[in-house]
Amino acid sequence: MSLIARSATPDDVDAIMAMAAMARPALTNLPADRDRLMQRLASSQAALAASVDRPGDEQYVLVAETEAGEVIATATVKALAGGREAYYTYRQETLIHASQQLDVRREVDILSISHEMSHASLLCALATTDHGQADSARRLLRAARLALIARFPERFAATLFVALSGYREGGRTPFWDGVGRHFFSRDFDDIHRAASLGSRSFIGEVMPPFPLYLPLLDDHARDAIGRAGDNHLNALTAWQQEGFRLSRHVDMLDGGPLLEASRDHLPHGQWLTAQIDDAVPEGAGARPMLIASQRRGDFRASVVTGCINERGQCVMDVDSARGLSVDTDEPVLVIPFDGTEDAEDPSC
Amino acid sequence: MSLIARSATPDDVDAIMAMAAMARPALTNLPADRDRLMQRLASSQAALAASVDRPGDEQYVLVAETEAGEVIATATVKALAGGREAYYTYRQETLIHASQQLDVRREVDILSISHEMSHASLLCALATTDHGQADSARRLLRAARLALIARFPERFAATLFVALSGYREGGRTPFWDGVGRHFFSRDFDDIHRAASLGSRSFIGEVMPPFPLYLPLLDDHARDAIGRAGDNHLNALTAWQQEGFRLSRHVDMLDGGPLLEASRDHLPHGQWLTAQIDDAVPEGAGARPMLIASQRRGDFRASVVTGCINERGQCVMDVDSARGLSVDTDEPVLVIPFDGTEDAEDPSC
Amino acid sequence: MLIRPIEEGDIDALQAIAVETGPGFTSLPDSRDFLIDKIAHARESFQRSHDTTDDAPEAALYFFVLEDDSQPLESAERLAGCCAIESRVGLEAPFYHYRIGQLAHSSSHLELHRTLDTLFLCSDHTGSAEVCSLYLRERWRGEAQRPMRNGTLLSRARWLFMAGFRERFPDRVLAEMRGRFDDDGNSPFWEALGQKFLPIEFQRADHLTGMGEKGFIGEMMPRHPICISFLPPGARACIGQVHTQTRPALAMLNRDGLRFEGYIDIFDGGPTVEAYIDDVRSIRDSRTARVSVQEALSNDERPGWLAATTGAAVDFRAGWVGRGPQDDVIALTPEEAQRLKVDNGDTLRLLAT
Amino acid sequence: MLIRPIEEGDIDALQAIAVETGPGFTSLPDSRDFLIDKIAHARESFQRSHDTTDDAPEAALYFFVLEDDSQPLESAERLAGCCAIESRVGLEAPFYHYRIGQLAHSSSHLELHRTLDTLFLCSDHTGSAEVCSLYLRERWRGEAQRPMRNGTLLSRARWLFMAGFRERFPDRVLAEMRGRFDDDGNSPFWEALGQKFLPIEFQRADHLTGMGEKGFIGEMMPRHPICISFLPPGARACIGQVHTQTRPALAMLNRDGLRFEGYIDIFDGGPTVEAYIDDVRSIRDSRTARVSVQEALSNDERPGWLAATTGAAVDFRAGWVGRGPQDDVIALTPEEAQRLKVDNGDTLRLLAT
Repeated sequence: MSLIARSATPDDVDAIMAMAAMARPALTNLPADRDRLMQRLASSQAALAASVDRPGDEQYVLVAETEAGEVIATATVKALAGGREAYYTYRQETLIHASQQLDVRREVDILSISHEMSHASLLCALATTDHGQADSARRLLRAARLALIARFPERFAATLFVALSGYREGGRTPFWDGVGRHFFSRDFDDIHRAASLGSRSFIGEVMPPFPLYLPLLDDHARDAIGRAGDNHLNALTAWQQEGFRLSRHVDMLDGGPLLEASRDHLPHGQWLTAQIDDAVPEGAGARPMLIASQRRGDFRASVVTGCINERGQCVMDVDSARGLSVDTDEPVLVIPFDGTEDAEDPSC
Repeated sequence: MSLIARSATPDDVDAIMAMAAMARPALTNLPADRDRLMQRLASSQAALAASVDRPGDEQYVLVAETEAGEVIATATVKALAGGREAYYTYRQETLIHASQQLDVRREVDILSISHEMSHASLLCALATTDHGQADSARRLLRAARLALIARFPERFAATLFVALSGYREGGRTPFWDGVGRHFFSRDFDDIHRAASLGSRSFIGEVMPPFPLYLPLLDDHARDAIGRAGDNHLNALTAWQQEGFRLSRHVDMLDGGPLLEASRDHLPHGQWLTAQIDDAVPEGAGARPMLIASQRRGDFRASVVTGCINERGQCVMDVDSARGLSVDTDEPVLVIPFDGTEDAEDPSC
Repeated sequence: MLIRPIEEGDIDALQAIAVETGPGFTSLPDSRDFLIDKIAHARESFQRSHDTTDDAPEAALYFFVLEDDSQPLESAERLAGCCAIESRVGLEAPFYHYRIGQLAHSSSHLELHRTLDTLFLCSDHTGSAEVCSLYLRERWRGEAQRPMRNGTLLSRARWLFMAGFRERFPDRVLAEMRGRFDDDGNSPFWEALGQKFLPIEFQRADHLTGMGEKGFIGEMMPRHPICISFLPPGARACIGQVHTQTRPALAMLNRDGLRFEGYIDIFDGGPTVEAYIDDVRSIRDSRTARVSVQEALSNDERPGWLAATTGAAVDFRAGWVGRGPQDDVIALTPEEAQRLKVDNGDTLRLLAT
Repeated sequence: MLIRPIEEGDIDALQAIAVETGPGFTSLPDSRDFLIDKIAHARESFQRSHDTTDDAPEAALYFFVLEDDSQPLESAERLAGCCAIESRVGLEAPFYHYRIGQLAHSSSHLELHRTLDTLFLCSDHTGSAEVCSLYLRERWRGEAQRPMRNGTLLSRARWLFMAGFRERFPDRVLAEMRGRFDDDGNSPFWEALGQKFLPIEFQRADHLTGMGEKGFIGEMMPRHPICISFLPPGARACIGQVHTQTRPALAMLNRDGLRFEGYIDIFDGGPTVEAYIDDVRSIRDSRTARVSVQEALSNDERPGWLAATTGAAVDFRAGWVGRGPQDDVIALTPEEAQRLKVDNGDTLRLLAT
């Protein structure tokens, strides 16, 4: 057993700071700001320890740790994307313009400001070091966040989403150049930075309340609507494999797509009791499975090779059990894991 | 076997005219206008006979016929609610108004004009005579329309919906009084009549393009949003039992709710071959099932008591087979039918 | 030269003008039925009696012709031009403009405070009066004809009519100016906006609007506001700007106090200029005087005084007179009096111009 | 009585006025720091030199006081009132109004054609000048004081300043009028609209706006248009209507040509009146004359001529003089000349009122 995903603690701040500082482009949801990170880690820890029966302001930070105890990746789930504020997106809609007089009917595409996603849970802020296991860590954290949600469904919203960075070209952001620039009269990186330092609600204050007509946008901006940046195409595929699909929403700043999934349509996993052996018997159905522990205040998940025995117990080896802080006869959440290897696989 | 649902033909025009004229309140989608009905019946017949691979302007009219050959109910499915025009609704949305300066956050409910439902299939225009079997006919036609969709999924949209009449009180329509009246300066029945005679696209032309703020509506109008009329509560329950759920859309004129379902989440049924016996063996799993025939141009469905034999054939008696125009070894679509009796059960 | 209400007998001459103006002059399409209806509507408007206590005057069309009384009677060549006043636009068919508005948007978080120029599709001028349909035929234009000041007569006579029949008009008046076109005769504003939403050519859109068939605008044009900065520079440069040929007309209206207040044509972006009727200089500065017909009067060097009758609207006449009033008396030659159909003791409304 | 720019030494008197006016007079909160800043801003504005070639003047605050020079020097009782001009509103904080617009909506199918009156949240007046903060203290009001015409002096002196320093102002000027309140002091317009969206009392909203802290408006008030017919009759009846006590001020502005053009206050629905500065009657009709100081002049029966200095803005003085000019010369008594700090040969701007 190699990598463990676990809930982060304030002790992880230095490792996370380093990853935030390294992320290129900077992550909107992971500012390289020590005070804010400390705050976030403390709040994540407190939220896991508390009894929470519906989603609120909580955010849950996970890290991936190597066998050697090195933290090489982190990711976050916000229980509500909006939290106390609004999470604004552009929703793609179609208006119908029809004239009896001219006997024509046209479909006119628009982007209209939406707050809908405020009430959904947001999976965000995935960052890694350049450790050799970074790709595996990303895959693990993607699955581990879903396991966290399966473990505590009541803490999350019915809809989950991830936002992929939008399309860029030669250092420009065509969607921004065609849309946001008109309203903000600053450059993209400026506003992106402002958005990462706390509230994004200014976006809704500054953008006009009425919809944008696509026929009035320049071609570059229009083509960038809902298009993921080239280095996010793998993430797009990976999320689609997890059951996420393209939503009608795009990011208001860079036009990047939002992928959504219904919490209750994701694999729920099975609660089984752990059975710890020196080694998992070869053959007998041994396969990679994502196992999450159930201890309050210390969420752990890992992909381990295990099997389910004839008594319906989940059999794992001693190392795995130690990594997961699991004792024999303790319940664990077991989710099938498809271990296909991806190519390079950035953020989200 | 008693009632048969079948695709209507122009010969049914008198029976349907009589039902349309009797319907109280008048049905928006079933005008008591002989020429229009003739047109619709011809177009329905042509659509069923044609080869159609995606939803378009088609509408399919069904009738329910007694054993004595009396037509006692009718209902329609429009392949696309919008057809060549737009189907306008109000969508319930929530805006978030937040002020850092005042340190408050408010959710403000609005109704915003939507054309989304134009692209969905609409189940509508259910009417009956006062025949003693009218309630059964309504149940049959509700199920038969879903069977029609299961029989020809490629002819219908991914989303299906029904619109229930809105709340009325002492002859008034509170939603209309608080909203539409301001824009149309006519009375509800006038506009309702205009909407039933052809295009409803004037609704989108006349209603202003921007959203309505619920805090500015009077209480009666606000309370009527998404509330079905008292005599439609049974229909609401019945559709919910069929797997439909309340959508965020309401009718722009009376505020009545739209119920929606995903075509692919409804029971698809099973194609089995028919086995015709003098009588269905008692015991051996005999139960009510909705059986639909597969002959092009003549859709028929009925609730018959049948069973599935050990060879996987659908066994029915001679009368049922005759009613369904089914021969031995011909494929039929078999859908489980829950025969619970409803109380009075009007339109839709 | 004299201005008078159009008459049924002017139909041939009017149609000749319609042919001459071509499709660009949308209010006079070459359609005999349409023109007959127009004349009938105008006659009915002039003949209508008016209760001066009415709060809101009815919609009427006051359509005038410029008659060259030096030409033989019955000659189609007597009609030198035309002009009109719609007393209340938008009551029978929607009257659309884009209004340029400023939206504030600010964020304390970003220390950003700006306003955003925006086009709103509106009908704010519903109920206003409009001066329109001014056309002077070729033969009466040009350098040689300049001393006749026919264009001024056509344009300003309307103000004297409005001053004399003030109760027939609302508070405000507007004029729509043709917008800027490029050297190929295309409107960059149309290409950037109208064309994106309408499946028809500019000329057809303009024509339908001229015929009062404007339903398609509400049906097809965007009903939500549009940020001006999203339009390409060429289209932005058209906003509120007039066609080169329209500059003299605009200058004349500006001198009368009509101003651009941020309303533009939805197709070509040309400006609407407008004023309170009581503020229009030609109306404010006009005065009345009694007629005294005299032989052997001297004329001013150039036509400087406009005179208009003050009797029944249907008998309205306006034209140049050779001199101004003295002590509330205006001396006319017998020829001038005959042209205006006035006699000693009648009252004329006069404007120095 | 004389009008002059406020000075640093006026702070005590100004605060006394702020206490006297109470919270309803939002531009003068009882906050010494705020008032000190206000005076500093005004001093800086008066002292600023102005390049007359500037297209767009900077935002400035011209704050004046009415001084009773019959009172002992250094007495706080010398200050009888105040008034101000903001040269360009909305440049530093958003300036919001509701604009009443007409939307056409029609359907050929229904043979329906109507317009819909709608409120748009806008900032169309960004960059305009505003006359504001007019207050006359109790002691200088009322029947006994009427012959002094102190209110007229306060209000109209501003037009003479604007006429004299025209290059410091943009094209348009506006004044905001207090809206209609019911007998219990509540605003039906606020209750039907603002209160539904803002979690604060009218007074606090009004106060924050007075302090220039208007971010909350864009954040909390509806940003989409509102159909007027959805408001209850009591609120509709407030639209564009003024408070009883504001009627005389409105009448005075109307006489100067300021008109209601469909812009109302977003909280109480009171009207904004506005005009092109060059059209304001007091500005258009004012004229200049040279000073000739003479002993033993007779006075008109009531103050009918306003006089203002034309030197440096910071030395501006205005007051009544006892008679009008003759042949471009205005004869002043030594006392009048001293009050205005002018001497023989100086130029004054005069207005008959």
